[in-house]
Amino acid sequence: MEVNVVCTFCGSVCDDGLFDVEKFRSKRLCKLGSSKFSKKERIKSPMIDGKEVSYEEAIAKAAEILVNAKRPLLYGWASTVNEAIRLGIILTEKVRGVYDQCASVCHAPSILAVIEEGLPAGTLGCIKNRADVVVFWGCNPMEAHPRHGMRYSISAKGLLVKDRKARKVIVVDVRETRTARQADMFVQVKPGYDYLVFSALRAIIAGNADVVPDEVGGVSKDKLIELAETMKNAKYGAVFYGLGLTQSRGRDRNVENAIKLIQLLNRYTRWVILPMRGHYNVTGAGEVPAWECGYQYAIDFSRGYPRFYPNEFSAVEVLKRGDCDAALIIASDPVAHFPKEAVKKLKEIPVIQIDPFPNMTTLVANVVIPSAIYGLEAEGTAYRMDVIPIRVKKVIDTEYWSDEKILEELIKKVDELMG
Amino acid sequence: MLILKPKVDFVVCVEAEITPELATKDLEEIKKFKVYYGKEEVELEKLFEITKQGNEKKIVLEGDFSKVKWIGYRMEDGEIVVKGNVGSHCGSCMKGGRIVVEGNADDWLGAEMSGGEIIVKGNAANLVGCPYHGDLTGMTGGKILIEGNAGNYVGERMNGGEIEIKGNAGDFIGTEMRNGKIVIHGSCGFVGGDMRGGEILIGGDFEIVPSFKRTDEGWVGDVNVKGEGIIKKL
Amino acid sequence: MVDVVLITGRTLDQGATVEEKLTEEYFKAVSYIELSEEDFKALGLQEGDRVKVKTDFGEVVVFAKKANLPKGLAFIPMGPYANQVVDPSTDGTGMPQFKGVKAVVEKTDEAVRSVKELLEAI
Amino acid sequence: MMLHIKNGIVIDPKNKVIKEKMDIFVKDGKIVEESEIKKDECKVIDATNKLVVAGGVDMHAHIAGSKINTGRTMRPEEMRPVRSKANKFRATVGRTLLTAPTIGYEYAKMGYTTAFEAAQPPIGALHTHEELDSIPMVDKAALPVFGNWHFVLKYVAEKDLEKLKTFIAWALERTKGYGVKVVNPGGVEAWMYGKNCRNLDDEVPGFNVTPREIITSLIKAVEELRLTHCVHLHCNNLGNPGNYQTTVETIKLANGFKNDKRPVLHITHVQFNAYAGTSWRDVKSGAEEIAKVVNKMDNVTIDMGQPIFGTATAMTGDAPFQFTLHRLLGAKWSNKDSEVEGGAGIVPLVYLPKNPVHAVQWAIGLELGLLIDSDKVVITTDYPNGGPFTEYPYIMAMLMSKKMREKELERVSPYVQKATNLPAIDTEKTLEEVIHMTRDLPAKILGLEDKGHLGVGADADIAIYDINPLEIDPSNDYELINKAFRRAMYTIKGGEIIVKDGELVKEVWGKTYWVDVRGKVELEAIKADLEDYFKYYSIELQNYGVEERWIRMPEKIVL
Repeated sequence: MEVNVVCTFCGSVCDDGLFDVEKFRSKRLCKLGSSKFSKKERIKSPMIDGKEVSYEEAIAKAAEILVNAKRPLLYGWASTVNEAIRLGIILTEKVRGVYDQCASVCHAPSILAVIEEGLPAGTLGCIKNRADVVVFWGCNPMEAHPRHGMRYSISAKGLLVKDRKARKVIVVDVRETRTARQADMFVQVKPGYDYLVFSALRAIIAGNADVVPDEVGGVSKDKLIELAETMKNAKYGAVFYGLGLTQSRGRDRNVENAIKLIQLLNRYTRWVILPMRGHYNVTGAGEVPAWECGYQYAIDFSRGYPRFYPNEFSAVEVLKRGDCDAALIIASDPVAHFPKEAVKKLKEIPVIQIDPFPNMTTLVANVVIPSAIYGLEAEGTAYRMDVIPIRVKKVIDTEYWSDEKILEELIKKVDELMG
Repeated sequence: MLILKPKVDFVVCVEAEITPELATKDLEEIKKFKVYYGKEEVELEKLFEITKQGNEKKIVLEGDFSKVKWIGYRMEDGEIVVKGNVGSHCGSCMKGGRIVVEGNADDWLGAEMSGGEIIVKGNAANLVGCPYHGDLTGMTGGKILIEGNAGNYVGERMNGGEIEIKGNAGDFIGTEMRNGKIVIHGSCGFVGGDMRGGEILIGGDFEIVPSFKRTDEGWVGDVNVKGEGIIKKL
Repeated sequence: MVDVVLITGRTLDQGATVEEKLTEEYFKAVSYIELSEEDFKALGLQEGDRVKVKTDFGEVVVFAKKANLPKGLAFIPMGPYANQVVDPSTDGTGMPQFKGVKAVVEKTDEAVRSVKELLEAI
Repeated sequence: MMLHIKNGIVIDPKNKVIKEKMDIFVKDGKIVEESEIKKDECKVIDATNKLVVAGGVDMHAHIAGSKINTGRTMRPEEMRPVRSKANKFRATVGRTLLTAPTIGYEYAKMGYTTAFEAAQPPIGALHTHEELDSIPMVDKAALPVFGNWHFVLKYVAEKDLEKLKTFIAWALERTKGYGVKVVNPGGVEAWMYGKNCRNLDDEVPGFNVTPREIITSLIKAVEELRLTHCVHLHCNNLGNPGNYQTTVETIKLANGFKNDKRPVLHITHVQFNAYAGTSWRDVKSGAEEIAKVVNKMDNVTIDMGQPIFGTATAMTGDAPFQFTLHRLLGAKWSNKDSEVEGGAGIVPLVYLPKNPVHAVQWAIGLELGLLIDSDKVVITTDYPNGGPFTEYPYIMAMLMSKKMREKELERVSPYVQKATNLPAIDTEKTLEEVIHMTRDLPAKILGLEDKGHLGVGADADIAIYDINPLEIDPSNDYELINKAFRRAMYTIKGGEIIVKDGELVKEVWGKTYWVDVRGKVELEAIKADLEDYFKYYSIELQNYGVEERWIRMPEKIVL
């Protein structure tokens, strides 16, 4: 039997997948999506210190750790659904911990930029219909979001822009990526100099090319002028940007300057800008806390109310500063993805893990609680990279508890312990 | 004068919004002053040895305060001397008085400060004299002197006052600055993005955004915001 | 020995194995460095040789691969190997600098550690 | 639970009860006859000499969905003020932008028990519902936005009313929406080309239609479907000096339509569409002209969109206006062009009493509230565009007291003296009028028969305030009025006491209304169009929309 599935791998959240339940095989999805919908090793059972226990026992132990901590860190949330994330916020508020999510090592600088300048964006559908110029800046969808180009950007067939021929594709990056090989124009920037390139483009577009030096960030002035003209002459342009801006020198300021460029371009024509969000619901991991407590990430509840200081409450900083004494890690693997200085702290404190798969965090976790896979074994709401809500589906049965159920029970236990 | 010394190694950070005003209270009141220790709200005496000597509006912090945040938050007068390092938000929103940090200071030193003086003998981390996220104005008055180095984001959206750094600084100096003065004796990274006004003097090397005009006086810009800020060699 | 600017990031193979971190496939997908042809040659490397990557923040042994990169730029897929050497400072943003770290690469005979061994050594 | 509210002074305009001492009985969440109550099982609330009214109904606020959430994300400076720490209830934060739990709590404290999200982007419908589901205490619903949706533009262009009706029925079901919201019809589509439709007869690029045709067709369709709520319109040309003329013309489009239960057209936040003059330098009030037209018509209502001095955040589906505002203020700006459906924008702002333009806006809102018949104007701030809904008591007090207005006029820019008529207006609305404007009038416009009144059979949504209507003189006691309406003595929601003495006592979860009118159309008629046109969407038709079981407490209204 073939059923429709919504892919729960990357931020593109392709909703046209097919899944053969008997054969346990997907169709139409990319390499990443196919891996998501294939059989893999699972965490077999809840565990405490390596010993198999029941869900109830593991949850009771987890509750005890959280309640006894002076400041627990509750981190992850990018590969789970909004319903679970909401419970996560409620749990964090109860145990007065720190909520942080995968964006803090991904697109969190984008949030800082949005705080400075806002986000002039459009949905992926709007971009596919209208964008005659698409710029990929510091992102490489061919590896990170493989169907993005086909569905929404490079070769998508839209209402006004009918096909690839009608669209100009530009890649700006520090290296010639697979995406760059598909582009009509490739602009190579010196690592760490995107910020200056945006300032130069703004000056050129506003008619101040005279002050711009002959070369900026490794890009010749002629090339900059060509890029500026192309952008200005677009009918409707879209910039997609990635970790090339947020994880390199300049971080949030790179994005802020990109947004300022887009603001300026809208005085002449239409342009939008969108971050290429990584995990399928990393967007929800920020949106849900925003409506529940006002901020997207790096939220501390130690005083009984939410506060946002990313310089100290983002997970990497909390760990590096030694500012937590327990951690709950859900739907994420910080031991694999954090700098080693932060991993060191995770090895020292009690760690609770909730995840479908064994990973490096499992290796340091004291309490391990296996969970169902959303999109396959459990349903819920996720947000695509353009903040469009899509319901991910349950297509097969499982004995594993969903994150939502685990968190519900955990909250009950915490309530009991706290009286 | 009030002398505080940590009693324990802090498991997590402490948030202690203490100002010199506290030194004028009686000892019993001081002991009961509330600070945050993780999720616990505890009395000052639980975490610190407290010694009171006379009524001078002065606090001396002895020992390691690098995990103690919000020292001197909103202080208006008097003096705080930190004998070692201090945690983030030291002197933030400060209106007057003086803070001397003999060691290093963490992030948000003198954030949104409007008056008074901060002297750091060691290094300062990031976000010196900056506005908190979303606020339109950073430092508006007073002086911050850092004898060592500073990190990224110095004097962002600054609208008055002075920041002087004897050593080097990181990226984003005077971003969106409107008024006031930043002096860096050493080198720094990106300078002047979207600067509207004010003055930045730099002794060493720096990387100016490519949207400044070269004039006899120095660099003037940022032209992207029709700015009239000036960046000069010291 | 060559000086490079190191960037890290996603790849298809890293992504496709990211939910199987304790497998050989994941190990293969993340335990290498891509170097420019010039740098590769300068180090006298053969495809599959091991190199030691050193930064101010740590060092790690990985396999070497030749790639279409400008001279002086190197790439390690995001993951535990890259994270031994990236810059953990977040400079007030909360975001470590995963891209654009100065590194030195040299040929080595040391073995490439498994992910478990990497973790144990932290 | 049963309740006996004893000896209160009731104002219930719908049932013609004006300041009568009477008892109210509640059972199973409804208001019932005394005979249905068992006195010994009943909780008695002593309301002696206190004002007893129906729970407030906010018919137009932006409380849920991508716009307010982007607003929150953009504005940590707005979220920073702390209202209360977490205890039995959630922590509450926010200056004027509030978190979802805070929104529910603040409505409840004010004695409001129903609130409508006034602009639901269709493809974001699920997001809106998720946030509505996180708002405790009140009943709620969302109005999906239709005026720039390509299907609508296409059917209007083709003059295919049947398909338009069918599409509305399909869309309301898919979005679990309540009614037809229209924002700058045609203008947002024009924005995709960097343009706008400021006049009713501007042609929408790519479609051979005009705003006039879109509005008229939608009214026609909604009236033929007999939807509970009429077309709810954010006019073209919003936020531009001189725009009152567009508004007047737009209001007249309702001519010829009739509905005996409710108006056929509701024009929202009219303050933003009531400017005379030619630029911000000579802007004047156009409120009087608009009031004249509205008062003459018997099928149009409006709400105020009253600015409140202090911070606010402009967030509308009117994307081109938001860009104009961004340029005008030099403030940060978010925009969202949405598939083939429309768009939205968000810009922070602050209303300053000494700023001549802001003062004029403030005065215009009040003029509209005063000059328009109480049966045709609803109190709103267009939260958070004009400011917080928590200031409704201020507006109520201002409408009832010329003295208060005189006092307030002293602190605003003197420019209002020549640019508006506010200083000359003597009208003082009565207590029953402002109760009407905040209860049964919005309920009537929304077609909520069980809301906004205290008759037998009504929902037991009740507010009790610490004022004695028989004694209070709102004209002089404006401070008391302003204070009392901020903190209800009791708020009762669905028969449960949720607020006592202005403090929360119980968290409850309200219903989400949606309207199912599929029975009146043949969905088959648009099936091919949907299938064909969904290739221009970025999600599959089969995955578009919201299922009832995803909503916490859905309440389907089948027509």
